[in-house]
Amino acid sequence: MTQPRNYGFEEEAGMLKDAARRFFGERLPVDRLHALVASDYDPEGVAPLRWDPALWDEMVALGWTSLAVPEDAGGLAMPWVAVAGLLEEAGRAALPAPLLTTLKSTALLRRLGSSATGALEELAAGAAATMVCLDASGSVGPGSLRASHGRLEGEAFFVQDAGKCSRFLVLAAEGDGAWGFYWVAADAPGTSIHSDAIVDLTRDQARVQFSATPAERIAGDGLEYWQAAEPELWTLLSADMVGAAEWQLQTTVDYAQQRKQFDRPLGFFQAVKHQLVDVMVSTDESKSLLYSAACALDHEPGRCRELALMAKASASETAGFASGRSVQCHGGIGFTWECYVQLYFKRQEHSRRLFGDAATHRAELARLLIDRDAA
Amino acid sequence: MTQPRNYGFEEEAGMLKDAARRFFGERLPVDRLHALVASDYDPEGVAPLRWDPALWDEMVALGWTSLAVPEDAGGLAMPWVAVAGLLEEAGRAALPAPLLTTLKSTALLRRLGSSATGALEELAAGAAATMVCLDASGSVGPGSLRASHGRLEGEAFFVQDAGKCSRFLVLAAEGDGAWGFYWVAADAPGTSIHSDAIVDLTRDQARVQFSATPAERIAGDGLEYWQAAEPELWTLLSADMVGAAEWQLQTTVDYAQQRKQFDRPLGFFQAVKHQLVDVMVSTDESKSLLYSAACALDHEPGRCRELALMAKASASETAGFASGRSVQCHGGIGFTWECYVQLYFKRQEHSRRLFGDAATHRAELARLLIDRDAA
Amino acid sequence: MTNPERRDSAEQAEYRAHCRDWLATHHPGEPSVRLPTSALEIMTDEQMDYLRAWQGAAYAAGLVGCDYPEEFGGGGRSDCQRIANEEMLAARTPYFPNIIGLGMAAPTVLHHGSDELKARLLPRLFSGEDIWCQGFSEPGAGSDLASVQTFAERRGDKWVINGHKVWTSLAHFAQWMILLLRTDKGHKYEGLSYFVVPIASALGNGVTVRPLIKMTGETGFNEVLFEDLEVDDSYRLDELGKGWQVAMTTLLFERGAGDLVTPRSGGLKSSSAHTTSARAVMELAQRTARGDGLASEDPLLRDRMVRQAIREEALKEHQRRARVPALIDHPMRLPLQNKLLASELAQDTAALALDVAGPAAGLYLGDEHAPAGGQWPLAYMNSYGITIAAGTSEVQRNILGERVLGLAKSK
Amino acid sequence: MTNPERRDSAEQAEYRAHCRDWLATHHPGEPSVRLPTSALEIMTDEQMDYLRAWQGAAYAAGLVGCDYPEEFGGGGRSDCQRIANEEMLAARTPYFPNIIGLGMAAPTVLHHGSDELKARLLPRLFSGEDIWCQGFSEPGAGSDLASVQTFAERRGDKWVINGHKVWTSLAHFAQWMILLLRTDKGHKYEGLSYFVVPIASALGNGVTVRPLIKMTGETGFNEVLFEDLEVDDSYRLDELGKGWQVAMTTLLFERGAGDLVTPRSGGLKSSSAHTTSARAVMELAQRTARGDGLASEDPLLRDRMVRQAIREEALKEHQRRARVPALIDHPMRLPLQNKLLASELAQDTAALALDVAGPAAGLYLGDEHAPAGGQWPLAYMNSYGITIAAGTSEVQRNILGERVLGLAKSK
Repeated sequence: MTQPRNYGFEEEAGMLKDAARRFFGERLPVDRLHALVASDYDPEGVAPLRWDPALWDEMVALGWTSLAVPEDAGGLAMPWVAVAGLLEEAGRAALPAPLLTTLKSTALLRRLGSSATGALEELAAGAAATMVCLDASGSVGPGSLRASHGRLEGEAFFVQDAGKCSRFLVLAAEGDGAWGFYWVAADAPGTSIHSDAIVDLTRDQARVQFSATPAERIAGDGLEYWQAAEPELWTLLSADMVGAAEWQLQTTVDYAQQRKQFDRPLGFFQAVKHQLVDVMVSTDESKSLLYSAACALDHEPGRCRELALMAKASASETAGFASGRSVQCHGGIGFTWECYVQLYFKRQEHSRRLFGDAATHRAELARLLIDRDAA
Repeated sequence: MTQPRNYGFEEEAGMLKDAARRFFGERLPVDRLHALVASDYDPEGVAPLRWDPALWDEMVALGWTSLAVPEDAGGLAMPWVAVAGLLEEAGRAALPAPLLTTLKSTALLRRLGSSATGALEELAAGAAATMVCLDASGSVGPGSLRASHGRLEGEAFFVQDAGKCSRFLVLAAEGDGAWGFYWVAADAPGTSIHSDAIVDLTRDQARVQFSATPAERIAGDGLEYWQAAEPELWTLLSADMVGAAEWQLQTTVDYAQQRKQFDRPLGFFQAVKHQLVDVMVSTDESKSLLYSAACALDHEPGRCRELALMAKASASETAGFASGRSVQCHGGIGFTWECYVQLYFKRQEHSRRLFGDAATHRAELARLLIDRDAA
Repeated sequence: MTNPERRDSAEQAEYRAHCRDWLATHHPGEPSVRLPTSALEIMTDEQMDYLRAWQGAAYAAGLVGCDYPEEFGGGGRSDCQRIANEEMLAARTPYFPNIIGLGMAAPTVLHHGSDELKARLLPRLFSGEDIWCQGFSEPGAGSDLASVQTFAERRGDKWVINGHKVWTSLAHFAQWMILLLRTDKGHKYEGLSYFVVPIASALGNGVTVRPLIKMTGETGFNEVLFEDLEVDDSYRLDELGKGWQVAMTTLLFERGAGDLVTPRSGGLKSSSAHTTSARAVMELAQRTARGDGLASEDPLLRDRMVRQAIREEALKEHQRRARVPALIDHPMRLPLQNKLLASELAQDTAALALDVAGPAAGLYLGDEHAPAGGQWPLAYMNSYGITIAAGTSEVQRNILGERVLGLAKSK
Repeated sequence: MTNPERRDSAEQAEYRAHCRDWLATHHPGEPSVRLPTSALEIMTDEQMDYLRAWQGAAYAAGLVGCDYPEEFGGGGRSDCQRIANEEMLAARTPYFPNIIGLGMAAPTVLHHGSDELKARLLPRLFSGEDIWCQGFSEPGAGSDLASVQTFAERRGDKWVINGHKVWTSLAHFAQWMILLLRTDKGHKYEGLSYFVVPIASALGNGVTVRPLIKMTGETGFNEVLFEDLEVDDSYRLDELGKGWQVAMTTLLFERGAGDLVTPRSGGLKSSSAHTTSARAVMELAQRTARGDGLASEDPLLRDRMVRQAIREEALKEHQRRARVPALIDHPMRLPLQNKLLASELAQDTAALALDVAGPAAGLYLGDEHAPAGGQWPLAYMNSYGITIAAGTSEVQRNILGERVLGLAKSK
């Protein structure tokens, strides 16, 4: 299979992306976002959940949780490039809602085969889900989580947007080293959610403990399925970072045009101008790789792992670089709480270390690109 | 032992450094250097020896080859900080003469103990020497070089300034894995020197073959002695790179002050100004570490390996960075043969990969700094 | 890899088939002479004759200039040159020698020249009979191109040209030059005009071409001196005093951001050819001993090699994304990055190769033991030609900051 | 480590002995309260009281201001403050709270103030009875400091001040402020004057101090509003219209490049204290699991950690080399690098620590499982305060390029 010249990004995908940008522009402008997630903050405390469930319901009503669900499970089965387009806009809005976690869960469930149909139907019907798959060190694995006779026991870590989701897709050990995937209601008996105090204001994160929690087994061979789904997970996360980086670029450019020092706009000075150009260059690198990876998920499975690793490694670098420059080029005001750049700075710093950082992904790319054909 | 606040860089050292700068300024200005090493060049050929033996004789007459020789061998026994000061000036002049190789050989001989006294006396008397210690891959080791019954057999590689030296200090295998050091006249029977075609115009480099060549055995335990001498070798090479980098900085700054574009001197533009500042910052980092390392050789043996690794790793980075910026900031003229920056560009690119590059030395530093006190 | 055939129009599909058929039987085959990395380094008549013959044959078969109007020697097609380029790349043909003519002179003449000039110049340019060079930079006019001092003085309907141009690649082979000069010393930008000038015929008679030696020790570009060279006013492109606007057209195409696809042949890997690519560095690392193992096993080198591979892939993808309006914010945002990205990528890739090669990196072209025959240090040094020429990387960043991001001009 | 005792003069040796004896018996001991990383982040009265008591005791013992003239409350010694600082560091004492007073206000008052002001202000500044803050930046005057708009209007021998200052650390504790303002709207630089202003006594009566919240969520600096605050002309430093020159003195000392060593105490590592150093990152890496091993075994992280250690060592060595004339080309070349190097070093070290920490890097101060109690993300965010405040890194590079390298001014 080969990639279409336009990434298979057809009119429908364009309409979805435009609609999302309009939606966030109208319903979640950045001043509203700041009021929503950055009020009455205690740096030494654990932030309460700060999001707008009513706004999330609107997104669900727009069908966004069913975008990637197959038709036989009641979904729209849109191509991954369309999903990437939507998540780029969600990242541009620094959306505090479980859209990314739900679409990532969808991707993983799709890899799990027909036994996942029921779970996918729940997502198509509007449920929000997140993956419970990291151990205490942040590595993928069940850690202390055990499953037996349809019940879960143990603790998982770094669960993204746990407080906003009604379903957990849980990776648990099944004995003799095998891993399985389980589908659990967030309010199932024996489930307790302990919120982490994190820097990112647009997400929540938690440790989740299970004690004799009833769970539906969806599949075994957890590790194989997980690895099969990694290209989707990396690509979708990249989309969020690319969108956020574009916001950081445009917002800092606007500031550099308006702010005057020495009777000239900041952007006159090459020290600022060239930093912003380098942010643009880095963002474009990540964006081109993003759509190439998403397109490979749709059309070129043989290269999707390689391209998704490139997209994620590039997006993680861009997220860190764009964040630092956005604060630096804003000067003193950029260092204040009321300045909006801090919201994106923190989201990007969080995103870029999820499911492996850039160096980790380049190391895996090296195995693909160098060792693969080592003579 | 501890380091004196002024690095032990006393008046005598200062006078030597000043004298050297004056000497090179008068006897080897850069236009003369260019005429000496860059005339009638054939990029596809092997350059003939291009240097000024008469000028070298003057340096010998000034006692520079005996600086680091102990007094009991007829030398001046100056501290290493003074030697570093001299080599910084030699690097600033991109000196095409075997001063660096001779002083490095001196350092190694000093580590070899009393049996090296004879060789050191020859250096004090004005002989020029170089080390023959690298195998075909550029790693330290005898490679195919074998010694038995006072005769050498085999081939060594990457011998610096081989064509300009009258003595070789040779690392050879002695069977059962042991290495020994041997002292050989460059014109000894059975010695043949094959010049490499190298980019650097201010050095020569050769493969040296020995066939039943008579040689004086100075010491066994070659590997231990070599490692003991590495801090001196790294420090002296760093001094050359620091001096050359300072020339690259000052020359490019001068050009940026004179050259006008858009009716302003180049240095007005922050894109150029900040590159030059970064070159200065990098050069100063290397220079401070250089004198700290040289001072440790004189006063703080316990830290000299760590500090010499830092100096060399830093100087290698500076050499590459200053070289690239010197050409880029000179623009089109910097890309031409007649522009002097190419001479230093090539010398620095050569120096920074001698006896290990920056990454190699940082890896060894990591073993010292991290593993040393790993709980 | 993307399959270019998808979404070909009927015309494109038919044309692609034609290209493929012709190439199947007319590939010029391995050259007898060693070819340099690019046309700009052509040294010998043998190299030029071989490449010129190939360009002529490709033009005769309709593979060169096919998107240009027929009355000016073109193929009268639309969006087909891309097809021909793709097929020539796939067929691994040699590159075209008239690179400045095809890439810069042709579109500039088409956009700004008289119909008579187009009809006269373009066919011989496409066929390679006339090789072209570019007379822009001067000793005093580098990044500040508009400060050129080469002056044309009016004498009736003739102009008398005096001045000094530098970095003119291929001038020693060229019949024609595109020449930016000054016709009015009173105004910096409005005082510039733009001519096409026959230089081969004037050699020794108003025109002197001298080779310049690069820091690599190679020749390849020249300086060109004009002493009372007389040219006809009909050789002027566009109006008097419009030279700057015409030059902007040339530079737009030079930066790969023009509205016409440049006829491009290539892909031929002769045994002696060298490419500066992450793949080539990885192969070097797999052949290079490092410590007890191979350089390809060094984690830091692996990380850097992969970084280069990522940048290469992204640059390739930019060419595709630039054509998908839904995925770009500003039409020039990606095209104007081409020159900056390609030149800095090449520089960093060559620098990395030298670190991979280690001490042997210092061995040069004349050394039998040099890795890749000494091509890596050559490529690294030549990379500064690319980051400096045709607008330094600093100028490129200004252009991107001002034209794309809309920041205030730095001058 | 260098041994500071070498080459002490007789006076210095005697003074060092005095410091050592006193410190042996007068170390204030572990604080009952958690101390922030630096005096600029002092939050509570408990913290301030503890630190102020310590500074007062040290002053009484002659360890603070010992190089200042005796008539102004100093010790009348020469080149001895360095000795006291070294001994306090060795004794791991807490830092002094009056950091702006000691580092900026004192030398500025000494160089530009009347003898009467010096005698009145300096003793209480040294003792910590008076805490000082700095009124320079304004919403419209950041990098372009000379564009301050805070205006003082003359009324007899009084001035009436109106304006708005920002980023004024410690203003909520301060009795006095050094204040750069405008006395003439007609001239940018010549229109500036410099005052010392008692703000604590005027709170709610011409002066309002409001806390600003940093991106970290912490307070720590403030905005200060002046509404018709009346101050006496005797509080002016140097002549009318010489404010810019006086401010340059302050900035010189702020950048660690002044001719007087700032009294500096420190080294106390309370259990809660956090240092941003390569060593601290290495220790974090040795405690952090990565894959099947430890982060401290990752070759790329090792390389980056060592890079930071090298930069730290060099910055430390700069302080020594700056005093060896034979090894420096320009007297300000190293001192003017201090601020740029220290701030970017801290930023890169904190960023590296976050990469070492991995996913746990996102855990913040309120999380019981956060590595180092969440101090690393805090340190990373606060590092932007350092690369922005007191002249951004961009401004620092301009200063170095212009003042040290002699390149043309960029403005």
